[in-house]
Amino acid sequence: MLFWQILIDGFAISSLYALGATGFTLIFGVTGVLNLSHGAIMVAAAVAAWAASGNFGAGAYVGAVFGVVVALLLALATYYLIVRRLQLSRAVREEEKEIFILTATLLWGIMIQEAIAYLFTNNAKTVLPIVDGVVTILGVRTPANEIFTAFVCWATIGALWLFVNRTLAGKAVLAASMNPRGVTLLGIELSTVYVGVWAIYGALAGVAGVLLGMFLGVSSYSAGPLTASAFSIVVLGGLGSVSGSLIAAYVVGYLETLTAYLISPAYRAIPALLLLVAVMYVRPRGLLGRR
Amino acid sequence: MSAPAAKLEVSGLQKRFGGLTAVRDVSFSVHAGEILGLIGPNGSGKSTVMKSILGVERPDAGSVRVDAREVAGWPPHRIAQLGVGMVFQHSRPLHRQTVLENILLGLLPDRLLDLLPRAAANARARAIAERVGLTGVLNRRPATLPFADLRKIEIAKAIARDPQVVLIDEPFAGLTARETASFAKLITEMRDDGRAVLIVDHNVKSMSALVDRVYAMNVGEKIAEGTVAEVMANETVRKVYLGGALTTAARPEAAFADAQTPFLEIENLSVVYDKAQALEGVSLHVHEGEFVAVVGLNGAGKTTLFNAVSGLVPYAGDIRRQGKPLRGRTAAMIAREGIVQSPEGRELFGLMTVGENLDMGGHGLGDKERGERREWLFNLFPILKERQRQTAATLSGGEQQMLTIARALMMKPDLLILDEPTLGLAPVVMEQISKALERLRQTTEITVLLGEQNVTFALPHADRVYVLEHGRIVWEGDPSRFAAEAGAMYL
Amino acid sequence: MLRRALVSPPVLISLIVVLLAATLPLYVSGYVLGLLTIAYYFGVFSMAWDLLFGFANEVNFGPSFLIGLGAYTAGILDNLYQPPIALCIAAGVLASMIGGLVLALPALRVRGPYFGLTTLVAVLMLQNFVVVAASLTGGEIGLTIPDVISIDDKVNYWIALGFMAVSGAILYGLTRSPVGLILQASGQDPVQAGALGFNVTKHKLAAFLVSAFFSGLAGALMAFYLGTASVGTFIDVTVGVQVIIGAVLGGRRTILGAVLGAVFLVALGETLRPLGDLATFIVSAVALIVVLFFPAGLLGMVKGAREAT
Amino acid sequence: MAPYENAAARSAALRGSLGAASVALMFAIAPSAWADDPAPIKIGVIAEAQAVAGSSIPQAAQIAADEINAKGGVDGRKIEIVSYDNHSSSAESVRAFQRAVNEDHVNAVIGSYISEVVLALEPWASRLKTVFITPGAASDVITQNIAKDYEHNKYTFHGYLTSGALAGLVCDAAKDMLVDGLKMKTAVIMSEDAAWTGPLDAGYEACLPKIGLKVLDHIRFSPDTTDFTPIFNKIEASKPDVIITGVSHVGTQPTVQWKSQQVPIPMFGIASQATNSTFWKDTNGATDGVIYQGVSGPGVAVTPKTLPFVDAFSKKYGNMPSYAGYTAYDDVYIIADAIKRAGSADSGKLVDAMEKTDYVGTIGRVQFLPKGDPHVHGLKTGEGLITGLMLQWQNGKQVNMWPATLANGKLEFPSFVKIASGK
Repeated sequence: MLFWQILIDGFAISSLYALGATGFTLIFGVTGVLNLSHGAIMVAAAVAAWAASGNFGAGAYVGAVFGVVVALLLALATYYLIVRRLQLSRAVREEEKEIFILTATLLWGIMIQEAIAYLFTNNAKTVLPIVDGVVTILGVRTPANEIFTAFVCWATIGALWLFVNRTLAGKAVLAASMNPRGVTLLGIELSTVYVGVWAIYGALAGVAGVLLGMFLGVSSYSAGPLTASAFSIVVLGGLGSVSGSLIAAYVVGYLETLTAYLISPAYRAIPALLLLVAVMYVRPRGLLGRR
Repeated sequence: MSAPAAKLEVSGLQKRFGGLTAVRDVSFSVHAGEILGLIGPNGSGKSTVMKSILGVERPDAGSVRVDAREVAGWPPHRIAQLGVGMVFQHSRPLHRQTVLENILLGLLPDRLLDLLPRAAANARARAIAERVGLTGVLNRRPATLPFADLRKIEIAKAIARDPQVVLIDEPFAGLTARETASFAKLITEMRDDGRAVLIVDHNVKSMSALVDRVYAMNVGEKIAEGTVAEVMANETVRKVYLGGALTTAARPEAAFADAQTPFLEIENLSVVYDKAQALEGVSLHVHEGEFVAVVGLNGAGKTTLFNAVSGLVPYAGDIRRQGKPLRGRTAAMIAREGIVQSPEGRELFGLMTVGENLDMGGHGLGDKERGERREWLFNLFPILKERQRQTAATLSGGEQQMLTIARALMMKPDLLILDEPTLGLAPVVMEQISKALERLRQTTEITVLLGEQNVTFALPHADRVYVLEHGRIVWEGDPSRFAAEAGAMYL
Repeated sequence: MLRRALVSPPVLISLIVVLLAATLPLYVSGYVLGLLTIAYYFGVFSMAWDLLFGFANEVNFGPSFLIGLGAYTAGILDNLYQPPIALCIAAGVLASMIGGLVLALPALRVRGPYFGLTTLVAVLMLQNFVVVAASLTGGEIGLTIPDVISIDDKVNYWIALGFMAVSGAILYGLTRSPVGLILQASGQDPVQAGALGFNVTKHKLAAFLVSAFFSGLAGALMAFYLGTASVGTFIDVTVGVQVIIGAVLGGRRTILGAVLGAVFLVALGETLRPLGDLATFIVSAVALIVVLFFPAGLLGMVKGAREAT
Repeated sequence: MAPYENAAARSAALRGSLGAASVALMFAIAPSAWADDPAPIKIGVIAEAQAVAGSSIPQAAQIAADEINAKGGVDGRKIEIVSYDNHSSSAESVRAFQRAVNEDHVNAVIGSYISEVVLALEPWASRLKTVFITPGAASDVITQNIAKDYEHNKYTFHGYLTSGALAGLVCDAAKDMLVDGLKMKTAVIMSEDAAWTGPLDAGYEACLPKIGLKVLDHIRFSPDTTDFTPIFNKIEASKPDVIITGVSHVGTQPTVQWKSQQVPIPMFGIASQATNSTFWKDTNGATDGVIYQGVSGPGVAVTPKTLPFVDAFSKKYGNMPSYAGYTAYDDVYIIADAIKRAGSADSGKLVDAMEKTDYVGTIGRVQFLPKGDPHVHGLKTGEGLITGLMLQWQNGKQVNMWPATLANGKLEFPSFVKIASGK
């Protein structure tokens, strides 16, 4: 019984982690940017969905879509207003661009977060779930929403996989992540690829955010922790390796669930952190890291 | 030169990187008051030797002795403290400090509690600056100095530590003729101070006036040792640098239709990488259907030239395609419009299969056309057909090179730029690629601009040849006349 | 070199500024003093961070790890046994320096974002520890520190100002001294530095220790000023972020600029307080604009203009 | 003499309660007031403007001040509220407190519903010798500190129930409603790991068995927990009749997941967020059936003053006050009353006057525990003083269930909750 509970709950939460981390690692893999406004964008998506379905009575579906759109726009804004500007900047020396982009996206994230807090207060909000009720699997009463979450996560990740591996446009993205120069030499405009990737990223973060809002609920406070968890998962899996972060997401997800069940909910986060530190010392490039 | 023990003695040096052996059984020694030149084309392993001496790389076998002390495997700073100084090719001074402070850095002891600089050090620094000719700019910041002065700072730093052994990496790269002379002077002065000097560079010519002895390497091994004259006369050396007897198949320039406005015209092209002059007043042209080879040693500026054409680096001067200037078009546009580069670094998509790499090349074509194109390339490079499903990273060097060329050809280029296609390839593989080019040249109307340091490979295909040296065109003409007229300056 | 540095404009100007600042208590309210007191401590945090980033070239996302160690060690000691305050502070500094070593180890192995993350993780670990070991650290409540150095705003203000001035002088002097040169060289190009005979590892370790020393000391002093230590004040990632932003804002690689940035942040945040939540929004917006359009930072702008000539 | 009649009318209306009458009379006999306009009494309010519980504090205080000023103030001195947003941070609160005292020269401070913040401010109240009262924090440590060193810490007052007291009130209600009413026998305690829950849990552990509820398990979770599935599963595994809650900072998650996971066990106890009128919307109605302790509720006339205050509040701000709103409103009156009696705003005198407070406010009759009590300066609770309420969310409304005298509805549970009566 307990075993199945851990298995099922762990799966749902892990899938959510996986989706959250995928976009984050995609952006790093292709554009080499660690976007620290990640969490804020996810929260924005959730709150937008909440406001649309709750305040303006748009209904669950419309709300969800609205949330994703908001995230997409924010992602593009992040690229055009901040990342691109710094990448092209001549005033900042190349070796310093990393820290600048980190700092800038961080500030941007805080701005989004504070704006949300100002407009919608910072109490936790729960997005109107699309599916309701519970189903019993192997004797475990599981909220339908939990299953729905896991399903949508995997559908989205699957769609991304198909796009990247089955379409020429997708392959261009993949190619850009391996060798941007090569892509340019083949007559493909990198800037176009990047915009596309940021759009995809926005959509992914949006879906993840909305699902999170339905599953666990979010508040503007969640922004920081969300970024941190995505960051650690991605590093654990190996920066830029999508498959790596998927695995890492499940390692972390189950580790947390196990701790919560077997030791105490209070210590939930700690083992994952310890594992992370261990990996950092033993194998700095992460589980499946290429770089 | 019968000095007692050598200041620097390398013997049986061996260094492996994964599978390939970068350096095999290299032995030489440098005595006080002697300059040894270590030469070799790209990939000959000379820089690995240098790194092993500095302690940056830890040799797998063999010994490195400084003043008869075994230092192999020591950390760099201890080797340095023992009296090994290094003049790096790329100067990276402290940008926020003055020239004086940069030189002072070289005089500082490696102590944590050394908070107050001693006046003596200051005087010493000024003296050194005087000697290398930086007195005028002592209180300026590096950012405001010309390239030559930056290099001088490097030399000053090295001298400051009063090393017994000095390693100098490509001392003349990016310098004008006049600057080259003054540098040569500085280096001879080091010798006269009784230091042991090791100069590392691509060819003998650049240092012929300077060195007492030369040690020539190729693919990780010694190929010759002796005086400049001896080495230049040495058969193996000549073969490596000039190739053996050549059969050329040049077509006369007049034979090409577009005699007045050639397909590609480059006029008075200059490129400067943060202060280093990479290209200076280069002019050349390629006719439609012509096969032009630009030969020059690594570092001569070939890649820079091609990158300028491909729109990857900013430049002064004009590059025209069929009379229309290319300036202002993005690199991708230029490629789409038919000037396609098969780059030196290959730039393959390592984790993608051969097939996928080709498809990326043909992304502009319709599915059907892409398929046909692929088939055509498969019978040009049959090996690629077998490897279709394999990822590019798992291919051998030769196969990767073929894939690079094939991928470029997928774009149906009007002009194909081949940058160092033979880099680090075994002779047999070169042969295969050479054959493929031959077939390409016979079966199609393709226009090719080839950059090579391997003359043996380049000349047979070429209609015309340019020799590039230190960013300048120093010779142009028919391949058959090359050895006779350009050989000397090339060695 | 040092002689030149001692009479250089930045030093003279800061000297005058400090002297003026010392007279503030004569004409500004206690509240403004309290505000500046905090700002000065943050100034030291930022300077210590800038030593690592700007000179050793190590991007430390966990300044609050060092700060927190200092503050909490000192606070807990006082809370348990009430020994002389000086002793508590010394203990805090020691703990923080040990923490500095712990941070340095990965720094010497991993680079770039990886090192950044290890430091970040260090912060999260400490945070979790504080929450879990609530009986010792006061956990979520925050730690009540029975003793304070003084309750007189003026005294507190002067202590903070003096401390900041001294730290600034030391750190600035350090970066201008020969070891500072070596440290910069090591940070900029380890291979070259090694080839010049400098033990890069040694110098970077030293830098971490110095940075930890000042972070810890400032943390401990601030704890004894506030009379309380809570995760939100000393350890939380956002604290570290504020420290970093302060340094970047003021102009990285300038040490003195860091103070400028930190004071600017705290002051701006305070003057905007009436706007409630919007305050933080505006502060980060301003910071972002500086980062985007004046990457050299406040002080950097001035210096940059001078260096370019 | 308009004020006189007016006041007389009021005093008549409020004759029932001594304290209140006395307050009213005080306003009546204030002839000196209008001569000149003396310096106002300044009350600093430090609160969490963005959190619902906190945002009511300055608003309610303002209403109280307006009312008092409308009556001519205290001895003609108007009451002025100076409010500060502390972003729920101790450090910012400390700064705000310093500003309030040193810069704005307030006579007393009302501050924060977060125990952590209050505990950070308490030493400053002592250092700056300024009367400080919290309308919402619950940690017993606050009053324990005063007991430990009365002379030094006497400036702090605890204007809300301590966790210990809350536990007691919950138990009283549980006895009537669960044990006697629903014949329940077993319970699991679920509380967040925070300052205020320590004594609360201790209280639960002590009193639940006494009233006949066996405590099967006790789960403390970190306030930043997001996924409660494991927790609820763990609880279900031990099959209790009821979950006794102690949650405040953690937000909507436990409630939302209680619903989405359809945990068949009712939740009963402290759930601060549930007291907010917006809680139904924040949880998309997941809170339906949740039973929580409160000091007041919509339409529940705990005292004659409760409803007028609620009306005034919702008229002015368009929403319901949070629990800390009621107490903040009362605290202003209490301070005004004390200053009046002390005849000066001198901190020392003010403390003595505050200790003698006997005032019927919106949540009951307010008296502070005397010096010597382990919870000195805490509120006295029990019959005739403050009993608190037990309310339940029922399709969008907060309905009061307990005490019976004030009840305005019957217990109703969502379908998925199985009441294990008489097991």
